[in-house]
Amino acid sequence: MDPTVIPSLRPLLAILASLLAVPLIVASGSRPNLRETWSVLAAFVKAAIVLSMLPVVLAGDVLACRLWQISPGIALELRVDTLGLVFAMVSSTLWVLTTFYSIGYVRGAGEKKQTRYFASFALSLSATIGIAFAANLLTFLVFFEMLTVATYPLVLHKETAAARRGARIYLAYTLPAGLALLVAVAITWSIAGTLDFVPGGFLTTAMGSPALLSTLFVLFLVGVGVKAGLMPLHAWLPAAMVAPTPVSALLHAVAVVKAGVFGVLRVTGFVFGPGLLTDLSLGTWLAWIAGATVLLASLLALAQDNLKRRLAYSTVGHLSYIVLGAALVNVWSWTGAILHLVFHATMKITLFFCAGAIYVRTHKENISDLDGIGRQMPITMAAFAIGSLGLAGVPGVNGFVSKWSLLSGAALADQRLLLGLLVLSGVLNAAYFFPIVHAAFFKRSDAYPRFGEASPLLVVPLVVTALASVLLGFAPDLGVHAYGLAARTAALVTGGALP
Amino acid sequence: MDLTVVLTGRAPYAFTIVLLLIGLYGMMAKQNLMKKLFGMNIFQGAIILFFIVHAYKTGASVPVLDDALGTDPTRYVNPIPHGLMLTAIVVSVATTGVALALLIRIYRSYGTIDEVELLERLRKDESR
Amino acid sequence: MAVLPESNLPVIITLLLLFGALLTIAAGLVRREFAWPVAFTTLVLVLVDALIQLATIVQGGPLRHTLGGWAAPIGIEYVVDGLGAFVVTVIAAVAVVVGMYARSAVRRENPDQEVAFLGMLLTLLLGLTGMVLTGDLFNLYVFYEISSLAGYSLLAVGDRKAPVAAFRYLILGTTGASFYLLGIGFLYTLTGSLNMADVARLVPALQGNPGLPVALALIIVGVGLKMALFPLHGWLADAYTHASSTSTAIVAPIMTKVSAFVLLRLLFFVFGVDLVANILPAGTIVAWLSAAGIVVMSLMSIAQRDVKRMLAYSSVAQLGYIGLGIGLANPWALTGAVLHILNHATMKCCLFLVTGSVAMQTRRTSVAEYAGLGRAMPWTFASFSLAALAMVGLPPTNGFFSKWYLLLGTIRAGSWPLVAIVAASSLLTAVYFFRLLESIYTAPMTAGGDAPEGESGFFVLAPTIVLGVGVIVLGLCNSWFVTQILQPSLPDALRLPGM
Amino acid sequence: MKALTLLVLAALGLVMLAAGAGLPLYGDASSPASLHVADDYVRGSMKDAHTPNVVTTMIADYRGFDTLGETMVVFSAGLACMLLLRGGERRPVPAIGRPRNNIVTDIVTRAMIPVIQLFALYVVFHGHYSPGGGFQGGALIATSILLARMVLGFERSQYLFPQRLGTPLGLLGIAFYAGVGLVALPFGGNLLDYSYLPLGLPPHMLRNWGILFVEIGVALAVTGTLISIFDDLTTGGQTGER
Repeated sequence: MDPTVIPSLRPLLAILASLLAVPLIVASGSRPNLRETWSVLAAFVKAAIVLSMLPVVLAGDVLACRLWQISPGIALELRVDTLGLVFAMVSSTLWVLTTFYSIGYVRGAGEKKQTRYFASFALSLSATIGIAFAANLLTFLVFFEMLTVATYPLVLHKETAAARRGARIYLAYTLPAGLALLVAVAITWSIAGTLDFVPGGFLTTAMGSPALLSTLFVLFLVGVGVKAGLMPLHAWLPAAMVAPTPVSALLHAVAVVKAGVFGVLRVTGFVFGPGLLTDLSLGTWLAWIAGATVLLASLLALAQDNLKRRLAYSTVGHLSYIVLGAALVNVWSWTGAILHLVFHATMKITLFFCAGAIYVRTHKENISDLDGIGRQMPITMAAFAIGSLGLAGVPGVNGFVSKWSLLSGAALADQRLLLGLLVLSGVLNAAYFFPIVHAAFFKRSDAYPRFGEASPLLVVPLVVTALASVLLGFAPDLGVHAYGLAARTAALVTGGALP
Repeated sequence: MDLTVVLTGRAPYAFTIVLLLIGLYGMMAKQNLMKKLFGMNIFQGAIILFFIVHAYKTGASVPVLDDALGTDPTRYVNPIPHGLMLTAIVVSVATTGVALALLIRIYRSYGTIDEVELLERLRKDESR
Repeated sequence: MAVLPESNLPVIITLLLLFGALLTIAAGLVRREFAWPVAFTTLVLVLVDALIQLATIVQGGPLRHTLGGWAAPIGIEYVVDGLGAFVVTVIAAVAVVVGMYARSAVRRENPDQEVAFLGMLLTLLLGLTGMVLTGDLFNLYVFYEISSLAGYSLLAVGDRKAPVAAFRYLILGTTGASFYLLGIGFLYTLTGSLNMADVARLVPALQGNPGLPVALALIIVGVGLKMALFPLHGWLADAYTHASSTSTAIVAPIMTKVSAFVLLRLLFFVFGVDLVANILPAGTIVAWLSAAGIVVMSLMSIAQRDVKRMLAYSSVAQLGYIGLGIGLANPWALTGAVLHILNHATMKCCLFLVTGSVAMQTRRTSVAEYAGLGRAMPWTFASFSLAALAMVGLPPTNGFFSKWYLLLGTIRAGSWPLVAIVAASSLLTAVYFFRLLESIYTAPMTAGGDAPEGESGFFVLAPTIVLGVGVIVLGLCNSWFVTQILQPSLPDALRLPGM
Repeated sequence: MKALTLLVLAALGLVMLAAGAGLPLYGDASSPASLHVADDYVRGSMKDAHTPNVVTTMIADYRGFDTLGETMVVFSAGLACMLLLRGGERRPVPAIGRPRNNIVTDIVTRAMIPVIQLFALYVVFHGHYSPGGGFQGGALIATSILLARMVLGFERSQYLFPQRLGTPLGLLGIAFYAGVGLVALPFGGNLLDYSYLPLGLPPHMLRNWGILFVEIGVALAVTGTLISIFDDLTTGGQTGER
C-alpha cells in the first residue's frame, strides 16, 4: 500500500531553521549572548518542526516538499518518510542539548572564533536534516557534500598543526568519497533514468551487467562508507578528534557519521534493495566487511589511551553494527540497524559529553590520567558508566534492545559466525570501557587538586542523554516512537512482516 | 592530370603555401622580436595572396564594371576576396602598430628586443 | 531555411559599445573623471539590452538583423539564438561587475591610462559580443581581431613584464587569427559563401574533398589558440599573471569562453555534428586534448607560488572542461560545457577580483603571502571561499552542476578514463584551493607586503560579493538556464531527451 | 630545435599542398566562389548602388558592416598605442622627430604635401569609379602629414596637423560612419541601410551617396588614427605641444 503523500513546507522549514540562523549568528558575532540566543532558538525551532511531523508519519503518511528542478528531470525534493524522520529527530533533538553544552564548553575552554564555530555548527545541522529528508540521490548528494564543507572549519577549529593535519586527512577522505558518490549517482541516473528513493530499491538486473552494478555498489559504498567509518576508510575519524568535544559529540558520533550509515541504509534499502543485493550476493560481502570492521575497531579501541580516540574507534565499531544490519537485509536486522542508529547516538553522545566535561574541568585527555576522577565528578562519571553499559549491551540500557534485534537479524539470516562476532564485540566493548569506569571510581590519585563538577550547562545535557538511554532501554518506543518507526521501515524495505 | 595544368593551375597556390611557411619559420626561429614581427607580416601576406589567387579568372578584367563588358560575372575577377583582403590588410597594419608599441615598451623597460637577452633580463628581474 | 524575425536588439548592443567607446574617449579627453561614468552607463545599457534580447528570444525564438538590408548570403547578418543571447548576457553581466570594480582599481593601478583603458575595455566587449552575434564567417574574423587587439593591449597594462607576455600573446594570437582566416579562405573557395547558415547548407556536398578537413583543422587551431585549448595555451599564464587586475578580471572570464562558444558554433552549426565526426575525428581529438589539459594544467596550478598564476593555469584546466564537453558532442556533455561558460566566468572573475583587491590593499601576490588575510578582509575572502568551492565543484555551487552534466556526458560517451579524469580533476583543484584557504584562515600573517588596513572600498568589494553570491544562486537555478535557454537552441541531435 | 621547427613546417607544408588538390584550379572561372555570391555583386552593383566599382560597393554597402569593424580595428590600434605609450615614465623625444634643417628636403616636402593631399582626395571621391576609397585616401592624407613629421620635425609640422587632433579626428570619422548607418534605424530600416537616408532620392542613388559618406568617414578615421599612432610611436607617447 502506497502511503499518502502530503505536500508540506515543513521539511523545508526544518532545514531553513538552522540555515537562516547562520547569517544571524555571523551578524551578531560581536555580541556573544545574542549570538548564542540565535543558536538556541534555531535548535528549538528546528526540533519542534521535526517533531511536529511525527504524528503525520506515524499515521502512515509521507510529507513531501518538491522544490525547483536542479537538473532537467531531477528536482530538489524533500520527503519525510519513517527512516528519514528517525534520523532527523535524533539529530535535531540532540542538537538542542549540544547547543547548551557547546555554550558551556567553548566558554569554559576559552575557545577562539566562536562565531565561526556556531555558524558552521548550524550549517552542519541544516545539511544533516537535508540528508535525512532528501527524496532522491541528487538532493542527498547536495546535502552530503554540504555537510563535508560545513564540518571542515569545525575540524580545523583549533588551528594548531594537529588540527590542520586532522582537517587535511578529513578532506583527503571525504572529498574523494564525495566524488565516488557523484560518479555513482551519475551512473545511476544514466542507467535508471530516476534517482528517487523507493523502499525496496529501484535498480534491477535489467539495467546493467552484474559487473557494472557491482562496481556501482562499490562506488556507492566508498561514497557513503567514508563517513560511515567503514574500514579501511575510517582513518579520518580518529584524526578528526582534534575538533572541540561538542563537535566530536554531535557530528562525529551522531550527525556526520550517522549521515554515512544513513547513506548505507538508503543505498542498500532504497536504491539497490534486498532482491538485487541477494542476486549479486553483494549484501553478504558488505556484511563481512562490516563484521571485520566491528572486530578490528574494538581491538584498536583497546589500544588507545586518549579518551576521545578510544571513543572514536568505538564509534567506528558501532557504526558497522548498523552497516551489518543494513547488509543482512532482513526485517530484524534492519530494525536493529535503525534502532542502533538512534540508541548509539544517545549513548555515545553521553560519553563524549563526559569527555568534554572532564576536559573543560581538568584539561586531561588521556585515560591514564583519570584515576579517581569519579569521586570528584560523580554525576559525570555515573553518566559515563551508563553509556558504557549500554554500548556493551547490558540489559536495562537501550543498547541492549538494538543489539538484540541485530542478533536476531543475524540469526534469521543464518549467519552464525557474524552472530558470534557481535557477541564477541560486546565483550570487547566491556573490555575497553569498564576499566575507565573502574579507575574513575575505585582508584585513587592525589596527583591533582580537588575540583567539582563542571558547569550546569555541561552537566545537565549529559545527564539528560544518560537518562534517555536508560528510559529507552526499558521502553524503546517511548517519546519519538523509535521502535515503531524502525520496525515499520524495516518491513517496508525488506517486504517482511512487522517483527 | 596533365602536368602543365598542374603547374599552371597549382603553382600560385603552392607559392602562397611556401610564403606561408617562410613567414611561420621567421616567427618560430628568429630570436629578434622585430624579425618575428616581420615573419608575422610575411605570414599574413601569404594568406592575403591565397585569397587573391583564388579570385583570379583567366582573361577576366578588374572588378570595375565597364560598359564594353556588361555585367557578365565571368568577365570580371571575383571581387569578394579583394574586398575581404582590404580588410585583412588593414587588420594586419593595425596589428603591426600594436606590436610596435609593445616593442617600444619592452625596449624601454629592458633595453633589448632580443629574445635570449630578454629572457636573461627577465630572470634577473625575478631573482631581484 | 526558415526566415527569422528581424530585430534591432542585437545591433543595438554593438552600437552602444561602439558609441560608448568613442564617447568614453571623447569625454575623457575633456576631463579624465568623465570617462568612467560614460563607460559604466554604457555597460549597464548593454546589459539591459542583452536581458531584453534574452527574454525576447526565450519567448519568441531566435532573432536576426540583416545589416544594410541585404539578405544573407549577399550581406552580413546577425543571428542570435538562445545560446548566443545567453553568452552575450554573460559577457554583459561580467562587464558590468568588472566595470564597477574598474572605477577605483584602474585609477589606483594605472592612473595615467584610465581613459584609454576604459575605451579599450568597451572595444574588447564590442569585439567579443560581435563574435557571438554575427552569422558571418568573415565578420567573425573582424570581431575576432578587434577583441584580440583590445586583449593584447589590455593585458600589456600591468607590471614591467606585462608587455613581454602581451607581445608573445600577440604573435600567437595573430597566428591563430590568421589560421582561422586561412580556414575561411578554404571554406570560401570551396563554397563561395561566407554566411554561416549558407555554408552549413553547402558543406555536406563537399564530403571527401581534401580541402575540407584542412579547413576544419585550421579553424579549430585558430579558435583553439584564442580559447587557450591545451596545448595551445602557451600565451595565457604569463599574460594573465603580469596584467593589471582589471585586465585579467575582464579578459580571463570571458574572452576564452567566447572563443569556446565560437568553436562550438562553428563545429555544430556550420560543419554539423555528423560531418565533424566523419571528415576528421575532430571531436575525439578535442576531447582528449582537453582531458589531458585538465590533468596537466591542474598539476601546474598546484606547483605555482603566485596566486594569479595559479588561477591562470587553473583557467586553462577549466577550459578543458568546456573543450571536453564540446569534443564529446553529446547532449549532456554539451550542456555541461555551455553551462560552464557561465559558471566559470562567475567564479574565475570573482577570484581574479579578489587577487586584485588584495594586491591593492596589501601588495601581496604569492600563495605564501596570503596567509592569515582571512581575518583582515573577511568579506573579500568569504566570496573567495565560495568561488573556490565552486572551482572544486562542491554543491550547491554552480561548479558542481557543470561537473554533474559533464560526468553524465562522459558516462553517456561510455569513456571511463574520461569519467575518471573529470572526477579526479576536482581533487587536484581541491588540493590547491584548500591549501590556500587553510593558510588564509589559519596561518599567521607573513611579513611580505603591507599589513591590510581592512576591507577594500565599496566599488571593489561589492562586485566581489555579488559574484560570490552569484556562484550559489546560479548553482541552484542552473536547471532554468538548461531547460529554458540552452536546450531549445541546440541542434536536434544534441538535445537532451524530452527537450 | 631548428631541425624540429623545419620538420614541423615541412609536414605542415605537405599537408597544405595535399589539401590544395581539393581547391579549384588557378584562373578557373567556374569555381564555386565565382558562381555563388560574387556574381550577384557584379550584376547588382550598378542597379543597387549606381557604382561601377564592385569592390567599393561590396566593402561599403553589401558588406559595409565589415568595413565599420575594420575602421574599429584601426581605431583600437590607435587606442592601444595611446594606452601603451602615453603616460607612465616621461622620456625626452627621440631623435626621429628632430628637425634636420635641410633646405632642399624642406622645400620639396612642402611642395609635395598639397599634391599628395589632392591625390588623396581624388582617391576618396573617385572610389566609386576606380580603385580607391576611404582607407587608401585616408592613408595618403596621413602619409603627407607623416612626411612632414619626418622631414620638418615633430614641432615644425604641428601647424599642419597638431598632435592633439589625431585621436578626436579618428573618433569623429568612426562616429560619422556609424552615424550614417544609424540614420536608417529610426526610419524603420536596418543598420547601414543607406536607402533610408532622408535625402529624397531613389534608393540606388541614396546608396551611392551613402557609400560616399561612409568612405569619407573611413578616410577621416584612418587619417586621424594613423597620425596618432605615428606620433605615439615616435614621441614615446608624449602628449601636448612644446
